[in-house]
Amino acid sequence: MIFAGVSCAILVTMVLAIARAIKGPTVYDRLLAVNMFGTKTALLLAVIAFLFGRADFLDLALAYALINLVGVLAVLEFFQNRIDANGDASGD
Amino acid sequence: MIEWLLIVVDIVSWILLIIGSICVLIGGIGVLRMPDFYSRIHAASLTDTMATLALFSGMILQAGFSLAAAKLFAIMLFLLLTGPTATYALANSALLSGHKPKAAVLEKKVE
Amino acid sequence: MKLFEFLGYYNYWVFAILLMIGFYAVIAKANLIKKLIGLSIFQSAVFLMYISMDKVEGGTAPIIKPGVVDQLYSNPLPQVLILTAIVVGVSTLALGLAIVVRIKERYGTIEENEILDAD
Amino acid sequence: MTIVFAIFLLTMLVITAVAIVQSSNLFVSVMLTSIFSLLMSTNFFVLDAADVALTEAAVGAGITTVIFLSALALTATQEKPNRSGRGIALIVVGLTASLIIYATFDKPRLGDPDAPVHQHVAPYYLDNTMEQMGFPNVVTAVLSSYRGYDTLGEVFVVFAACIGVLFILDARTGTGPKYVTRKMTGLRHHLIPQVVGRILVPFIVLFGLYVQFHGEYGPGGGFQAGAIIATAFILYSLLEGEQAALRAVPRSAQLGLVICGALMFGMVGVLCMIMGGEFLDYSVLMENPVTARQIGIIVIEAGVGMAVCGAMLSIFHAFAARSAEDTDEAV
Repeated sequence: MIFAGVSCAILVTMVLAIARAIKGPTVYDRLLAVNMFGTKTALLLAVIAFLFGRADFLDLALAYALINLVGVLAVLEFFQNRIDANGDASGD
Repeated sequence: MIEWLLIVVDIVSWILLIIGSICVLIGGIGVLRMPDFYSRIHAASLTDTMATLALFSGMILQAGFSLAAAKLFAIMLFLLLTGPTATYALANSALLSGHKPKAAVLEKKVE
Repeated sequence: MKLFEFLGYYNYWVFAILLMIGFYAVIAKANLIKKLIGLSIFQSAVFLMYISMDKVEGGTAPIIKPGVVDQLYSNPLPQVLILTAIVVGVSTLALGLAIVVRIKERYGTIEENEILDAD
Repeated sequence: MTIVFAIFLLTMLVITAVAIVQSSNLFVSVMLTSIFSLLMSTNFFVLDAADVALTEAAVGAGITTVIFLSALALTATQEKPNRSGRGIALIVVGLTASLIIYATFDKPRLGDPDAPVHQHVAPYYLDNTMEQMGFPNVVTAVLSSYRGYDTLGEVFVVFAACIGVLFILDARTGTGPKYVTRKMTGLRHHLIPQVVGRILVPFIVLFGLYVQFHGEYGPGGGFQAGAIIATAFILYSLLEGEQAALRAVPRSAQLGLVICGALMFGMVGVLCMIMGGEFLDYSVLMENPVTARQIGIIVIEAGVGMAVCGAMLSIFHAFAARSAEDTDEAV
């Protein structure tokens, strides 16, 4: 029962993260929301695996915990190259 | 004796889970309401570390001594490793690319 | 139980809406990369429909629990279909992006109308 | 309970999709696409599709974002507003949407056990995977042995797409100096991600191998493992720069991986024929058909994993080489 409450809390945070991702003025706000969303998905998957009683599905949350960093670093690298290329410093 | 211990473990894990979900909510609201990028990143990293710690330790207590507990510990470890790194890389490249924090902008007005 | 009746179809309605969002992106947007993004949304909508067909009420994922006899399982077949389709979808997406890169080098733009004029 | 999750996640999905299409900056829609794939993976997991969720996680989080970004690096990131033809498109879209929604009314309700989908073929696989194959994961069993021939076709589609990308971006393998790519200096000065990346890459590769060989007993298999290991190498090349990654896994090694993976799959099939069974019928490989099938599946999954990992890596390096070599010409 408590897991249902925890997963609802995480779902609400995900909605807030999406609101920040869509509203976010600068690129870095969006990237922050993407990063936060990734960690919350890992949390939510772990809690749901527990909620459904299939505890051997935690590999999924482990996969997200590991791979979430790649997307954020790729965007940073791309944005860094773009700034080196034409030097526009401010976010869009 | 054992049965009394189980109740205590249950209560502790429930408290931890509640603390975790409250932290997650606080972080989420903080990300939306904070005025400036650098304060938002502060709120977001709260959910990254505090909520992960509380939620996963609560779940490990619930899982008892099993493979699931080991997997949960591994997930917690990697989340605590990658979360702050991503936040650091984000803030570092924001600062390097000249994204001024709001406070600095206000100071200039004051002088 | 009217409310529960409605909830049963919600998955298929979201499938229809996502399909149309992707379709709209392909038709109305001129930018080639936006079209590819619309195509990937279109594809994900189709995957969602297949996977929401396989859910059985009260069933778990089709990995047979050792020792549990009367456990209801969801249908594994759509999952097998979608599992390979995701990987194939990404590689064809990469192919599409490679073609867009060459179009950009050849025509200098990736807006569909400008390419048609240049031709 | 799943209905509550489904409602929440699906509404978020629709909101993200609308935001993706609406945003005129392509860079923003690529980032929202990565959120979209995260939501898709959670949806798959709630709908009891653990293997598919792992595939979407492995592919969507790492590889899709990176490929989109490297393509954006070579083209413009700002979409020119174009007002023409929106009205007609909206009408057409609205019409088709209402038609499809009208059609969904006589579909069986979500999760209704006596829907036609669950009646004919599925019970056969659910009932005798355990004694025919000896392992519990029905999805891997169907994927690699009941439907092995079709998976062979899928591997060759991935192989063809990878070769297509290499041809289009004409990344010749091992031509050496012509393609010495400028070191990607993006994240070089970030010390902390580099150190953490160096710690993380071996664990991701280890997790990829675990997923590869754990495919029979839990969610996993060749496709997911190939994507995860490719993501590990992509992370390495993001942090250490393009040349270090090419020194670690040279282009010829990547193509070797793809070719060996696809060949291994085909060879096992031919081997079964040589030993008297039909193509890809593993039960003839050894006396005890169950262990024969298990060994056949393990080899097949290894082939699939190598093919997918090699394909994703060579696609990534083809784009990356293109961007580096392009900017040299442009500057």
